[in-house]
Amino acid sequence: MTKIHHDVDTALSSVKNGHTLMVGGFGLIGAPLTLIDGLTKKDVSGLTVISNNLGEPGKGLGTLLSQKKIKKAIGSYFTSNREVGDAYQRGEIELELLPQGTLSESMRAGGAGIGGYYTKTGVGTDLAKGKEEREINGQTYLFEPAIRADVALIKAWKADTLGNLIYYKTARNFNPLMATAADIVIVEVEEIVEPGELSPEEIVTPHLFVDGIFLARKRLTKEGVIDHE
Amino acid sequence: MTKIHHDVDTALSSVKNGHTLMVGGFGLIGAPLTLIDGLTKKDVSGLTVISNNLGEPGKGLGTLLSQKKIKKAIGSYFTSNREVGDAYQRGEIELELLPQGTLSESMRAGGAGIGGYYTKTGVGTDLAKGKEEREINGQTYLFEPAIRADVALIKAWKADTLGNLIYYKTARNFNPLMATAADIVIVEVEEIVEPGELSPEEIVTPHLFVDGIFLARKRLTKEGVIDHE
Amino acid sequence: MSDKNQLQELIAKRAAQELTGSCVVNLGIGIPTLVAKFIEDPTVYFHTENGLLGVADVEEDQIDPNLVNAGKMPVGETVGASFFNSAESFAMIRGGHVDVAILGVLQVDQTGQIANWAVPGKNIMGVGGAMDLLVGAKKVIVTTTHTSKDGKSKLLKKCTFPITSTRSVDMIITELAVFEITDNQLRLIELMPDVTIEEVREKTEADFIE
Amino acid sequence: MSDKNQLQELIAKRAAQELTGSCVVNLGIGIPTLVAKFIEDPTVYFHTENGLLGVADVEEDQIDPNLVNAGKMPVGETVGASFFNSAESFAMIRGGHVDVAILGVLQVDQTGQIANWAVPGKNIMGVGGAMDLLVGAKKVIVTTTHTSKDGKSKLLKKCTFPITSTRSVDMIITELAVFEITDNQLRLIELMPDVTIEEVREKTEADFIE
Repeated sequence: MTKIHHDVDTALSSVKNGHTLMVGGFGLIGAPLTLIDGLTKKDVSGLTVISNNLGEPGKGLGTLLSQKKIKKAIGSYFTSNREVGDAYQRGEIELELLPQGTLSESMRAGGAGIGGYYTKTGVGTDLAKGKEEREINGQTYLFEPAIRADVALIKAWKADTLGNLIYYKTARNFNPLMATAADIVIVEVEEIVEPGELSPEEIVTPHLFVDGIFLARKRLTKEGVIDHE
Repeated sequence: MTKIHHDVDTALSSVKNGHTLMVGGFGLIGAPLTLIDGLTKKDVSGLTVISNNLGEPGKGLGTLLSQKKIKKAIGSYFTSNREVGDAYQRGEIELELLPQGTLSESMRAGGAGIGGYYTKTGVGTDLAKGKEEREINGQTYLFEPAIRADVALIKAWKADTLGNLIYYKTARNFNPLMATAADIVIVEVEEIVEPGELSPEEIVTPHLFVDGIFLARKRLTKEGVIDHE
Repeated sequence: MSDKNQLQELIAKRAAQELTGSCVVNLGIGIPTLVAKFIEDPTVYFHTENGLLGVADVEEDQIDPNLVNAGKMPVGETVGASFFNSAESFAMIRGGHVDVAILGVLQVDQTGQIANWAVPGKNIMGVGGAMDLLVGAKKVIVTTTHTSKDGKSKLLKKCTFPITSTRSVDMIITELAVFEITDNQLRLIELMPDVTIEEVREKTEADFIE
Repeated sequence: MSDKNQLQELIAKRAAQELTGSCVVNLGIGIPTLVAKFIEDPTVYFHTENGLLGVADVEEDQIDPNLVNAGKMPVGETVGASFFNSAESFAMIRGGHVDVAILGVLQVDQTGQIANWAVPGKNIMGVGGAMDLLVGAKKVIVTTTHTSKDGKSKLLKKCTFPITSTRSVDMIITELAVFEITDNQLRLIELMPDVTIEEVREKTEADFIE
């Protein structure tokens, strides 16, 4: 059974109302732009979105926010989209802010069967409020629970038809982590190749993590996001 | 200042009495055989050795055991060397047995600034004795602390002169983890290349983890361990 | 082939029938390792916890001393294989990314709990990946001879050796029969060729539903 | 170049003098980013938390939209660079593998605690990697203008904005002076060119040892 989806609706068919989604990318870099665009056209609501940021006003995940499809966002840097603050003030969205290292580590934990872990990051700050502290070897740590999602929408550079993935430069970021931490993982790629074309030593995400592969129709270029077929 | 050591004594100069050492390898596969051999010839004692197993009788880390240089061993599978059990019975060595996933995860935690973490592995078994349990989302987990070492002796396939590393097939195993989790990391390699020869996308261990590089003089072949210059 | 080998292959061959369609499988040492030779479906992918997804057979003249499985036996790699470190490998296991684990046991009891890592009175010297596979694999299949060398049932009312996990396995395959475990109860679902229910009853200490 | 830019470059240039010999350095957004242009030593390696060790300048015509620093600005890569995922990147930071972090601040107090991620009364919308760098980097250097736009000292007796960490930074570099922090006390170690001690006293709310 092939993992390859040929249209965006099929690729997104596992996304349901009320789902928790992980969406890859550091801003637009390494974000699954075609899948995000597909989400803005899909009739879905009450989403919890886990992503470093919520795009820009009216761009990427920012569109989903404008459409009020997002009930809650978990991320580290919402500052990139001023509409997030406005929506929060109006009580339209719930926000959970995590340090970037904690956000990425919690995803890794979620994918690795780790229930939670202790980090020094954030101890004594406002982001530690309500969090359990613990002394380990004389140092204070915070407990952070693992996070998982129903569906992860990620971006890779190349997939082979089995679902093995490699990434491109700093577009890697959160994508390999999200690939491990969701029940269903859909990856948007620039190129689909045959098994054997990716070196076994350089595969970053082995195919057992990947459920669906979709060829990108939008790409980030120096001139911005462009469509192509 | 070059990281390259030309003789084994210099490469091992940071190993002191009473140190905790991580030693890479899954049995002999991916073990730093030249550095281990150097240890057997070095006047050092009271070591704590963290390694999946303790070699075989009179081979690799097994030699260190025979020489009574090891005070304590932390690993997942000592069965491969029956002399470990004998030494334990005679009270010559302290043993800490961890599930293999816990051993590797604790190293990763140690290298990643994580104080400890919760795993389901081992819950309700003899290896859970004395360990803290915690319920997370209705499931029972065990607390496992991070582990670190004073020195890690690891094996890689190729290093560039900066210390970037790539590994060879299943000889990778614990080596990249140990590279992150010790104060001093010395790597034994098959080949030293110039910066730029290893692809930035396929480097497994970035150079900031590596303190010393040493060219292997012993290699594992189909015919066993052989010396070469 | 010796009788023992024949029994082991019989068990392995039956276990292989459980691996249908695309799945990721981790094979333990012993009988489980034999399962691979009965699999022809290229979408059954073998994972070994020392860091390889895509284990294949290897010809004698192709042996690479640095390419082995968790039993340290030489193996090959499939087209589309990938290598990773031990923490990543066990993250796959604990994180629920391995579909099936096939494991040998010293004992299995009538609730489906197994003991396969330690014998009382002997030094507890090795556990390897057994405990991780038990908590992480979606489905666990036990392959074992029905009785130990001294003729005693390995299917017990209660394990007397230290258990590997509180998790019950999903299926037990022996040279005599196949059992499924649901709600912590063994249910006989199949007799192996030429085996009678009487023989299974006689050689099984564990209670089971027929 | 505007006066503001000149001040920023002055500060960045002074900070660059702290990076001697082989070290791994993470640069924050703003003045810290400018530090790189004053470094000629090829053994000073720049780490960016979005997943690159070996950040280099990039020429306008070489810009790759998928190769950026943590401020989302286009960068290049050095020979010997490597890419990794966000969890690996922060493992490097938290795990103590980054030697120096150079950060901007909103406020720094006389114990060396800084505030650089949130302003009271405004939505707390972003923290990024600031808290991780504070707990993980072996040495933290603050680069900041001495006063805010309205002329108030950024070096305070106590931060009034939410702190980024309980850890004290190691050094503060402004256009007026350089301070070292030991035992949670600021010590003036250097006046910038053409600056008098009186001016520093006048513009600094924090207590410091001269």
